Amino acid sequence: TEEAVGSDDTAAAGGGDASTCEPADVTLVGQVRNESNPYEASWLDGGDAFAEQVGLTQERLTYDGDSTRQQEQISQLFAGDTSCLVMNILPNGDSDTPPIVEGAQDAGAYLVTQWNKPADLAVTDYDSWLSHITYNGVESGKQIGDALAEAIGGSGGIVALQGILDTGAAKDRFAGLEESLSANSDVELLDDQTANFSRAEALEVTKTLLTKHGDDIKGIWAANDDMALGALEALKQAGRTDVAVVGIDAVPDALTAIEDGEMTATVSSDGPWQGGIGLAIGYCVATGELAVEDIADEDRAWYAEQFLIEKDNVGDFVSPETDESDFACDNVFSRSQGPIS
Amino acid sequence: MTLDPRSAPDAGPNALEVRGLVKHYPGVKALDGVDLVVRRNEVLGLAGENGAGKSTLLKALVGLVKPDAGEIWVRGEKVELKSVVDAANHGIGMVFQEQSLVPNLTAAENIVLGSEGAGVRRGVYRWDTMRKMAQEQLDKIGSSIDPLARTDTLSFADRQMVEIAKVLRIEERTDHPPVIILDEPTSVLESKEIETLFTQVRRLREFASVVFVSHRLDEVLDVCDRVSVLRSGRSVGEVPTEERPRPSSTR
Amino acid sequence: MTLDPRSAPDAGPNALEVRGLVKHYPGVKALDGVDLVVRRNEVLGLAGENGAGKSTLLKALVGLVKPDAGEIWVRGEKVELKSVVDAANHGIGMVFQEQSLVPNLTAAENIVLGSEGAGVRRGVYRWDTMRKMAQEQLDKIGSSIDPLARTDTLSFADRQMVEIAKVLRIEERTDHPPVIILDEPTSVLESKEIETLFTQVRRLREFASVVFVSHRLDEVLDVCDRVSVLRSGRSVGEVPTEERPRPSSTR
Amino acid sequence: MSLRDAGPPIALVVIFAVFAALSPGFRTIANVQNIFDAAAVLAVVTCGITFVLMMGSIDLSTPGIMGASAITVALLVANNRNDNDLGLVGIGIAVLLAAALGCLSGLALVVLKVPSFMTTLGVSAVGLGVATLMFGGVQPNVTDAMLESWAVDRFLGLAYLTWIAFACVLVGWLVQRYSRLGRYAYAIGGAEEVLALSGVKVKPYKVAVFTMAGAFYGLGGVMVTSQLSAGLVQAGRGYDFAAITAAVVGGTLLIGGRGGILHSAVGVLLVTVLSNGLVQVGVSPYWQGGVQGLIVVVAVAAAVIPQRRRNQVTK
Amino acid sequence: MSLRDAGPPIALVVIFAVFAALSPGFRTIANVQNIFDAAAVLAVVTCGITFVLMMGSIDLSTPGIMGASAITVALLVANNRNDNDLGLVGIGIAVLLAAALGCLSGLALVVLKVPSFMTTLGVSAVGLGVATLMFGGVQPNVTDAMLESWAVDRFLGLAYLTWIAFACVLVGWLVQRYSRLGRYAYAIGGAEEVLALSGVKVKPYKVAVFTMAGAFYGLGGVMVTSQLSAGLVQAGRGYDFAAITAAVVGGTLLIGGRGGILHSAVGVLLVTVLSNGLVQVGVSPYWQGGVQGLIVVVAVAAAVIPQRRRNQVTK
Ligand SMILES: Nc1ncnc2c1ncn2[C@@H]1O[C@H](COP(=O)(O)OP(=O)(O)OP(=O)(O)O)[C@@H](O)[C@H]1O
Ligand SMILES: Nc1ncnc2c1ncn2[C@@H]1O[C@H](COP(=O)(O)OP(=O)(O)OP(=O)(O)O)[C@@H](O)[C@H]1O
Ligand SMILES: O[C@@H]1[C@@H](O)[C@H](O)OC[C@H]1O
Ligand SMILES: [Mg+2]
Ligand SMILES: [Mg+2]
Repeated sequence: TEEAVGSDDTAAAGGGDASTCEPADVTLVGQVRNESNPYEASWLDGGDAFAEQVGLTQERLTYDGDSTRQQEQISQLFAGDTSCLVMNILPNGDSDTPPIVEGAQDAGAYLVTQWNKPADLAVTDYDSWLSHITYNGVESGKQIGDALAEAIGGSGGIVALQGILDTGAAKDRFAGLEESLSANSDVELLDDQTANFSRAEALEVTKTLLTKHGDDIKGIWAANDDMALGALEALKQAGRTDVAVVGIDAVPDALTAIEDGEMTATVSSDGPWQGGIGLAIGYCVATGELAVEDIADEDRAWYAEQFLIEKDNVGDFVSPETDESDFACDNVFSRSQGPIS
Repeated sequence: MTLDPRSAPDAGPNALEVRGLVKHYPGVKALDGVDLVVRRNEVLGLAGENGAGKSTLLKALVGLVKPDAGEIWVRGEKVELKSVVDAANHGIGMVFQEQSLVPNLTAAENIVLGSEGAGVRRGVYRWDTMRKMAQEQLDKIGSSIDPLARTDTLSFADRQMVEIAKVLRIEERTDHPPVIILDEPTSVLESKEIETLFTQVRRLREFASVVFVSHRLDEVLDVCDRVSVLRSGRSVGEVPTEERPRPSSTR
Repeated sequence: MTLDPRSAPDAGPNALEVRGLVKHYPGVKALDGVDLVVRRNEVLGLAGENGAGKSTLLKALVGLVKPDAGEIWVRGEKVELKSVVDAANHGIGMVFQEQSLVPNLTAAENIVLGSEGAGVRRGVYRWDTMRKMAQEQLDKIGSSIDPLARTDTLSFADRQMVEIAKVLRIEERTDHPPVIILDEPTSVLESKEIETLFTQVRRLREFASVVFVSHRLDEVLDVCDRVSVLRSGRSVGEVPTEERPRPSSTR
Repeated sequence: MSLRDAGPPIALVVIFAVFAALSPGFRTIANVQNIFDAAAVLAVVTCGITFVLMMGSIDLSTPGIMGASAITVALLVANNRNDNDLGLVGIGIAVLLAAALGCLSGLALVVLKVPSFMTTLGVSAVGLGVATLMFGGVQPNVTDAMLESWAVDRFLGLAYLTWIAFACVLVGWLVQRYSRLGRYAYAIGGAEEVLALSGVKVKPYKVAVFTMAGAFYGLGGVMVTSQLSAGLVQAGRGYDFAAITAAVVGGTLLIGGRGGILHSAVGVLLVTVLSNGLVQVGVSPYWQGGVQGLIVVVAVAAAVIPQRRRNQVTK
Repeated sequence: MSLRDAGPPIALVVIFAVFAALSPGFRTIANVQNIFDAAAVLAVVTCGITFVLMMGSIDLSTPGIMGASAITVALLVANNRNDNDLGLVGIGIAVLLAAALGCLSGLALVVLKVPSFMTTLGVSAVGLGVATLMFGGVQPNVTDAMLESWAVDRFLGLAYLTWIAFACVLVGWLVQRYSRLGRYAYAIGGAEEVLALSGVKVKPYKVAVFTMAGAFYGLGGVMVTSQLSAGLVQAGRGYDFAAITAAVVGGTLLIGGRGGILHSAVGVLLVTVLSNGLVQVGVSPYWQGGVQGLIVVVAVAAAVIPQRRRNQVTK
């Protein structure tokens, strides 16, 4: 069914050049899991910033990590007026993406998704689904793995805190760590446990690992910053100051910790930018400033630029302001690091 | 089947015989060597003051109480009754002092519960058959309740009828008339209902032996062929009702 | 306080008077205009066959049953009893046919439950005081159980004692002797325990009026000053025990 | 249907009417179809849990069983992880596995005599563990045309999955009304000891009820997989509470012996209408959780008013 | 302590001994301290839920109440979001808010007569909603020296938080043993109707128990905030089941009237030893959930063997 809808239905879908919207008629929607997650909240704030830039407001939706609720919210959006609907969506998991995409295609809405997408689902088969953006998890896992190896002087024991085991992000990042380990043969992975991306769980698990491996632990690799921060608390409580900690996401608390020298490194995934960029791409297409056909195939599904943040460059990231020029229609793909392989 | 020489009467062995039954509870000797004979197709009254051990004796007869000593013989055969189902398989059934029906099932289901026979085929209910089976039992005791009524919508008296109808079904399990035990069946009934019950008990005699327990002397005398008296866990006498003088009561 | 001319005896009003009490249940007239007089410091027996309405009458006296018609007078004052607490505040308490103790509390707690007085200060238990309070009640009835034993570890008879001790505490609430009602207190007791109970009931008379219900005639005659007889929800007579011939019983 | 049973349907009608009055978007045919489609999985899961609740037990194994079944079916029908293409047989195996897990709950209950609260929590953990192991780091995406079509294709305006849910409710109702299993489950909730007195061995029926419930959850897991075109370990997340809530809202008590499939179906619709309506009416997502919680509490309150005493056992 | 109560402590000793035999790391003093520290929050939360379970009710409001309290305290003591610096007063306010939420559960239970299963689920949603609103997108980080020190500073080898947990268990035990509230809660679980017959108005005590439980959860939320140096909406995630599991494992029944604080404390240690031991022994993270579920079921089975009949009510 995808092919049929994807190629022939352009007029009805409204994604083509035939229909353009007045800027004032555009509806902007940002949807993430939780307002209670700092990273995701900052994403919605970025969306608000972009909306303000073009004189609109963004509808903020959250679905509490509940796939069913996400689908329900979206199908209700589609039940309303969709001709100038622009959506910047964080699907709960890979499998939540296809129904959203199909729905957008049928409704003729303008959709950008981030983070999660089944590998075999091609954005270029659709014209309402404008773009999919993610970060290269293997790369980030490897980058912080290397930074950790360097921080402990190239040799010694580390432990890994994995994310929710059944997510692609957790798996890719751990694969990156394994790549890094094979390059740094003197670094030994003493143990790996899951703390489910959670700060509180990371605190408990780390405490236990600290008693289990004691001074053999020179570094802690965490699959996100929340867990890294939990690990830092555990170290603080154990009175250990000799252990390097790395994470991913560049949440504000992690940046502060890097500034203070408590944490070694993180990788930026720029929430405010992510919240704005999806709406920007959709807005540009909806208002006719950008045509789907003109978007290069490699910009339909791409890795966004990410930076390893360490003490020497943390200052550049501390207050992540959105930059208006990032969202200019001729500049929306400027952070691409190439197509998703 | 062992014939017991001691009891052998004219018409074959007694329906039920109890010999020297003993049951201790912590601190109480509830049964202290009771003997009891239930003849075929008779209504036997069981009298005795509160705590005399009547209920305990009857519970032993339906496998609810394991006696510490003594023997139970059913139609000349010594038996060990380990459960209500055991007792039912030997043709002994009891209507309890407290009711034992499933409140949220229909009367019909309660009557056939545990021996649904043709009422359930391969796990599937055949409500029609079940209704008929229940109706049959209810007809026997002359009750006119709707077999498909939920039990908890019935009056207390009607529920009592359902209990009796249910117990009567144990005759399906044996090829001889059953022994039906009624423990103080009238204590919660009104006089009109008691009359109905008596009529039914007299009718029961035709196809069952009945053991009937009551505090009310007039009742026992009215409906029973003989009365056995228990005191402090012992049998203290067995009197055919004709020979017994009508004592005054609190009435 | 209204003095009632009809009943006025020498020593002030009766402890309790019931006039024309009526109670309908669906299909039954449980009470059909009962009259009853309980004098001060007497033990009144209440007799009557099963279903005569004894329990219903008594429940009305402790506010558990709301009568459809009729009056209840306590020491010459007409009262309306809406709850057990109401009744207790008028000095009427009852030991129930089914037990009503909290199994996982101690005997002492059960005895003082709901009127802990000095046993609880500002929400904090003073176990010593509570034990003493309970001990006092138990002493009155001559029971020697440990007040701090968990109730569900006690024997049935001991639990009965706890119930009586608990009811006796209502005398704390009034400035006159209470009316204590015992509904078939012996039905679950052994004879030794019954003896103890009788001694206690006789002792109770010194500081309370007692209404005593039992099926067993000898009991009633033994312990009561008078016997009131109920039948089908009506009073059918009131006999001082001396004048009453000893009837034969099933014993 | 007695007055006592009329509470939840009345509440459903009232809530529906209120939302319809407040929101034009709510009262469209498309949205009503949407509500039915959204209710499908919950309805199937609730069918299973209703029998368990009817017996007076509780079941928290739903997330684990659904997760295990979701991953299993995704790996057995045509998918991107392996060359399996078992189609309906794969679905059958997934449901069987789910039934086996349910059976495990039941066995632990009757053999170890552990309360169902614990056994089912344990089985849920086991199910999630099994699912995570099978998941192995790569999301299995379903390419099986039939399974995909269930969520997409429509008959009389409703998705196939919705018709499956109707079929399950019907089957559940037949089981409850006409099978020994269903009647005994009901009786166990009413007076378990009487069954034993009557010579009925209740244990096998308890195990059978948990097994059947497992099968329903398994089918629910398959349905989620069809909706998402992928097998997720988290496929059953939240369905434990959602299903218990729906059943209770519909009038099935947590002490057993009352309620049933039709009650639960009404409860499912009530809960679904509620979450749909709140979005349609435009209640802020900040408030939705709280508002929904409150309305459910009020709805239950309305439903239990005629049966206060009995509802108190899980007090 | 009767034989019946000896099951869980024996299970604790056995499990401890097994892990100690298997893992040298497990049997170090540092790890035992670690276990106590790790048990602290759960112990406090379980203190609260134990009284609720003792009454025969259930409480699922923990996540919401803990979340609300965590955010509240983080915003009231010295923090990076505002200029508040209320110190102990801030902690007191957070606990009071939590108590108020607990009170709400109790009121809904006795006024609306909705089963506690539903009211507490509703209150949890409300608590999470309130927490999310206060959270407002920016993690409040705690800079209050005292609150931070609770998690870090040690006395006799144990963190202050652990001593707070000991204090809570002691207070809980005193309440259970010496207060009318505690004894009545116990009695309500034993025979609620007898209390009413004796003229005790049980409703205020039910409300008070839920209120007290709320306060314990609130303190738990404060403790999590101290440990993480930050107020998280998710602070209470999973503590509802964890606490009920711990209480049940320790021998507190879901039908009320049995068990108590000391039982629950043993249950908390059992559960904590288990999750610590599995990591120490080196069980793969993929297996841990399932293995833990199984061991808990077996532990409960061992614990309930001496009290089979009574444990069956939530069958
Ligand atoms: N389960 C039990 N545990 C302990 N003692 C018991 C038990 N059942 C009965 N008893 C005691 O055994 C004795 C006989 O009781 P039983 O119930 O058999 O008497 P009964 O003749 O049926 O009396 P009633 O006329 O009151 O029904 C009594 O002393 C009673 O207290
Ligand atoms: N709650 C009730 N609902 C309906 N009918 C009742 C109820 N309680 C008692 N009855 C009926 O009222 C009548 C009187 O019962 P009551 O219990 O007062 O008699 P009783 O003299 O105490 O009998 P017993 O000697 O068996 O204890 C009986 O016909 C009984 O069935
Ligand atoms: O917090 C997590 C974040 O770090 C990662 O990027 O994706 C999964 C999230 O839950
Ligand atoms: Mg008896
Ligand atoms: Mg009576």
